[in-house]
Amino acid sequence: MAEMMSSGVELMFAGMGIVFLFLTMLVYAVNIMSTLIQRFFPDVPVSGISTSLSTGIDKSVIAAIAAAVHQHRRQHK
Amino acid sequence: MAEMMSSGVELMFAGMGIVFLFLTMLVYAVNIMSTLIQRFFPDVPVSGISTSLSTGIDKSVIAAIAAAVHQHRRQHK
Amino acid sequence: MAEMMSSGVELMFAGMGIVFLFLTMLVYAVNIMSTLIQRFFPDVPVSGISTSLSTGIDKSVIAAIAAAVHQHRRQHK
Amino acid sequence: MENLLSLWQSTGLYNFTSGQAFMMLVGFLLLFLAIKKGFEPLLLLPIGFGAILSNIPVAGIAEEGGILYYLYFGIKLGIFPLLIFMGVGAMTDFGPMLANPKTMLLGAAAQFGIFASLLGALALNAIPGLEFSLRDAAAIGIIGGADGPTAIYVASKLAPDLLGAIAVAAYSYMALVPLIQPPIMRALTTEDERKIEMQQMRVVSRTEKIVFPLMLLVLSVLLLPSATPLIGMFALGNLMNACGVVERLSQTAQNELINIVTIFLGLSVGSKLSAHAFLQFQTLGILALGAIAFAIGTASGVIMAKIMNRFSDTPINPLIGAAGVSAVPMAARVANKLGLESNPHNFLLMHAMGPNVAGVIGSAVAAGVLLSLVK
Amino acid sequence: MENLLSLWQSTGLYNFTSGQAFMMLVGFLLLFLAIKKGFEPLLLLPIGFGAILSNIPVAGIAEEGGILYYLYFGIKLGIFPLLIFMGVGAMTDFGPMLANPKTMLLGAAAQFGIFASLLGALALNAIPGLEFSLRDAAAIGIIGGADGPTAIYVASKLAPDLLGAIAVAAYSYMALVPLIQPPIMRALTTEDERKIEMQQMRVVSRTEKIVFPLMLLVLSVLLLPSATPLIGMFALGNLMNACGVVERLSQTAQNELINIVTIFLGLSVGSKLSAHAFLQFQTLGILALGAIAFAIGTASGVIMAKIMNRFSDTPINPLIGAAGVSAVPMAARVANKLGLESNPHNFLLMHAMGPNVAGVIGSAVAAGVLLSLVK
Amino acid sequence: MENLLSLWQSTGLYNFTSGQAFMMLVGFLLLFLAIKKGFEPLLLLPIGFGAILSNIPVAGIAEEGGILYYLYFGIKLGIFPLLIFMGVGAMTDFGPMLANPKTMLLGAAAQFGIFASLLGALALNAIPGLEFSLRDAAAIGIIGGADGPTAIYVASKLAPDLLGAIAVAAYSYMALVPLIQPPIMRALTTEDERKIEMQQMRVVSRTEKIVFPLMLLVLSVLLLPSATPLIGMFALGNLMNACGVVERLSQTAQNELINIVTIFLGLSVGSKLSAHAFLQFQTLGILALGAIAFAIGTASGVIMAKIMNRFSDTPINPLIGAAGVSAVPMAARVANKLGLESNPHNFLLMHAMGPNVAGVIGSAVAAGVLLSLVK
Ligand code: NA
Ligand code: NA
Ligand code: NA
Repeated sequence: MAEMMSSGVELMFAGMGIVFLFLTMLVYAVNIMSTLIQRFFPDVPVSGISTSLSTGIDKSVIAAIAAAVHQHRRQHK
Repeated sequence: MAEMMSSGVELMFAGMGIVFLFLTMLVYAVNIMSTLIQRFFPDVPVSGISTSLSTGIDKSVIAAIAAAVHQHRRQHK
Repeated sequence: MAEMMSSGVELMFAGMGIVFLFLTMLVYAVNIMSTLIQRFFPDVPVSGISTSLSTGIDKSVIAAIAAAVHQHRRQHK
Repeated sequence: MENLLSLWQSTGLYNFTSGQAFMMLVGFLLLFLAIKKGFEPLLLLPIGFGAILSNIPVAGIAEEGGILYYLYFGIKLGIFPLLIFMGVGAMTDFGPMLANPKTMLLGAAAQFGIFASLLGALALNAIPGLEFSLRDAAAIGIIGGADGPTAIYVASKLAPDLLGAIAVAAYSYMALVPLIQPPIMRALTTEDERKIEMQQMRVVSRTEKIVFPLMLLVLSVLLLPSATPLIGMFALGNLMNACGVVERLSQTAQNELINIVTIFLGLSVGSKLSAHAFLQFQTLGILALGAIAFAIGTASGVIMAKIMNRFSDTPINPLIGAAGVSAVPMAARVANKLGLESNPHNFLLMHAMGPNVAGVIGSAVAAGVLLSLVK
Repeated sequence: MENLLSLWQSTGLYNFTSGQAFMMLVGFLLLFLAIKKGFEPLLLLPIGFGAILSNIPVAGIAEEGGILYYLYFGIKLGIFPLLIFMGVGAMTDFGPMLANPKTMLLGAAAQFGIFASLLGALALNAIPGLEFSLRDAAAIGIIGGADGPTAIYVASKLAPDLLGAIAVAAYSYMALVPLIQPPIMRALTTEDERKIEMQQMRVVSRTEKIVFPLMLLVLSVLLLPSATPLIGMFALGNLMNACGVVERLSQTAQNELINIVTIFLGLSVGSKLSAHAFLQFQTLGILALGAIAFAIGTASGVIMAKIMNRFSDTPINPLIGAAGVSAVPMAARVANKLGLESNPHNFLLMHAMGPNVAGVIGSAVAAGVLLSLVK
Repeated sequence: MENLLSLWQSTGLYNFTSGQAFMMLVGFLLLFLAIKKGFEPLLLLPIGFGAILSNIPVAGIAEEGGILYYLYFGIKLGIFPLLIFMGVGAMTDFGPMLANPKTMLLGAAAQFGIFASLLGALALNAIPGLEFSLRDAAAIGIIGGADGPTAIYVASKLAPDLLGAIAVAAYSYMALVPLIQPPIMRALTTEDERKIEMQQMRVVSRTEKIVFPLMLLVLSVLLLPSATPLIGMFALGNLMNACGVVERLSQTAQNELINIVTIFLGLSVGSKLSAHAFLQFQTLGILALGAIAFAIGTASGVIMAKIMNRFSDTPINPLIGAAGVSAVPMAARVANKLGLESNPHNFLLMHAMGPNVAGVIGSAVAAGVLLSLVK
């Protein structure tokens, strides 16, 4: 049983080691990625936010409703 | 063949017997259950029925629409 | 290899032959079907097109919404 | 040239057997009934299409390597009918039944159709050329349960060869309920009886609706475990809907999941409509017995209601007894329609829904009896 | 210590083979094409992801015990492509084709791409290192059908080893239709031909739309049973949509069911993008032949339209011939776009939808021929 | 008479064993917790129902021929938990985590609960009658990951016999997060620490959200391939949602598909709640260790945040450390609630979502370590 406990302790160190190694590397990778993307591939600001605010429903919802209506019409005409 | 018919008749009595036994017991069980529940666990009357009547659409529908709109916005912002 | 090529050429003729035979027969069949149906089983013109045009949403959409609302009410009352 | 010959020898025209041709016609007839006559289209359309696909010569769509062969495992292993039953459970509202529990007995009486046609099937063995085993007879009788998934589940266990004919008979007669039932109901009731108005129903609380499916399951566990696959999945669906906390599971069970399984189930049932199994004299026997089963079940329900009126103060309109066969909700609508004919202010629909859903339970119980006693 | 060593020996870094690394890059390329370039993302995204997952060292996601191994059975047994085809059938409107049936012949002509590239594959055997069997060649040719599920279905039956490359080529070229077709269409038509306006289409009745899929199935049963798994499931989906009585099944077939199967199908196809099977000289051959197949199919459709104009009074704009390859609806949109360039009032979209959906039938027929004649 | 006897001998009453009766009570308890107490009803309701169904005497619903027997293959082959994980991935927004990546370390620290309870399980072997192998201990430890599909996936691979108890413990403790965590969080933090306001988060671009799941997958491929089935399916779901071009697949993955699989997974997990496997002294050990695992994970996350504050200028409110256990989104809500108690203007919810979703990654990584090192 002592042997199993020592396996367990070893597993704990290996496990927490890997978990921290993994997530630490992920932190660095994310930082690098975000820097690169913000510099070289900045998102084009989305127009139409004003529409969204003014109507309370954004374009995609309207598009979805329109598509649904069109779909229904097509099928029932 | 006569033997099979007699098996069939026996099956009929057993079957209808069980069906009636089952549903009769269910009737009694339901009566007891309903009495107990109405006495000890009466449902709290649902407020908001007036809302439902006045607007023609109940709150859950509004909630569902709101969630859908929010979902769309979140995904398309 | 020459043998395989000749199998391939044969396959090509058989294949394009069948494809054209199939679709030519389908053309004739459709022509006959359409003639028969237009003569003997003409569709009853759908009323309610005006409704659809005037409201911008056809009946089936309204029915679907009504059903959804009803469904919600039933489940949440 | 060789290619052309081999092509011709691979055409359907060259390979058709008369049995296959006839079964394809049966498939087209089912499509016609489903689409033009509105006979249970959700099931009969895929069943009819499955019948056509599985009888195409050469293609082997219902043989190993074909899609219908693999889909059929869903029936063979009993999975599809149980998933459908779960979805039906989620769509069922036990409210009207709980408001007036004694109407459940109507749903018990109507199951007499099952056992009467079981006896009928055995009696038909007197006709030379017909040989129904007890298992066959039980599977045929279950048509009288007027419940599709139950019939398919029982037939797949007791008489898989008859599955196609039994499923077709069950769904066809369910679609014919508005034709089969009214004459029987009129013959067995007086105008005064049909005019009976029933008491306003009480409101059933949410807690009762949550507890009921569990109580139903427990009773079935104690009395009749062989019915618990059916009643258990039904109760699960019903509980998911009633409890209100797993709304998304309940919605999926009664929409997308049941739709997907219905397509697969219908096609698989259709794949059992082979000439070999269907073009038998016994199929005519099955169709005849199915009609008798529905008729006897209807009559039993009506008569039971009249008997109950002898012993009870609160009167029951005997028309709702006919709804005890299940065939939800057509049978209840038929009762409502006949009630309105006699008394334009008499809305029986909700009162008939009680025996109607009790009929579903009743036929699941009868199925359990058959599965446990018929070896 | 031992643990650390064993951990290091279980890392991907330690176990990577160059082939796996390269195939993962192919997977990422597919993701890039799907997401950034909009190449058939519904299929190429899961395919690309499947390629990455199945090439991860040690993990064995595409080997027994891994999820992709089990999902692949859906392709191996032919179930996934047929369910997709059912969904596509439910989404297809045959109205424009029924309004002008003779344009179906354009959908026949465009299948020449299939057989031309089949011959091309056999001819490539002259190159040392390339050895395509007749089965391989047939599976490669079907890329020219410009129809994903048909290509996957045929490849899974005739040449499962090439499945990955064939599916990738098929979907990639479908996405490239707006680039591949226009130069060919311009080269083969005069400005005047591209200006041809076509007659207003008649309205097609619901009955015709219901009868058509059944007629299509019957013709396929009589002539070419080997095409009936494909055409049958397509007709089933189309009938479910057209008949209007099983709306909930039709909706599920063209939404949730096809979505679920698309995810599974894409991942399974991707799992066949192993270094062993893909990093072969022959893959380049497949990609080259696929492009040729699309080009020849496009040209055949256009030329067929010009031939038909010689023998007919009602003129056909030859641009819609290019839509005969299928690749619904991109090919029809390309025809519409080129028509508008020559004549801003000339809307060809609906006219092109006829040959477009006829092309789907045409390639299913061609698939049937290949499946029945290539042993 | 014989029939009556045989019927009686086939009743549940006649055949009940005390173990089955007790396990059915456990099932009802789970239903009660799910419906009345709102404990993770989406999972615990089907699990509880599965427990009832599988313990019905005679019926054999979880044995060969019964539906639960076949559904369990979805877990045995590892398919169901991975599909759930894909759906969860599609529902996960990594935005808050990407806006403040260093909070991922909190999600790493909280996994200490996994390994502490693994050691605890081994230590319990000192008690006579308890014998946990290393595989058992690892499967028990994963409860501390506070992630249902991960726990089920690992348990099904390492200790299928304990699957039922482990899944029940995992989901129960997740539901108990609002009770388990607050006392620990209060004990380990000062009022001033709980008042710490965190910086406004930056907006994360769509491109970052698309690249992240791929980067996560690559890292996992390089370092820990054994975690790639879990992380891969999670990344696939997340990518489908983030990329925006396969909206219909993403919607299906996070709605109908996950709902269907949840019903099946829950029932199958419940079918492992047999008296034989559950009514063991060791089940009490598992429940105790699970609670300890959650407590230690919570404490580790909070302490890690306090350590990070020593070495960093931008302060972290240590309450969000507790969210590192995962249990999305309850743990983040708990952090938010405690923050508001100390400072009514301090909304920590979004800040806590970072460590919360990092905790999901962390426990998948820990699962990979266990799967690769525990033989
Ligand atoms: Na019934
Ligand atoms: Na084509
Ligand atoms: Na975790």
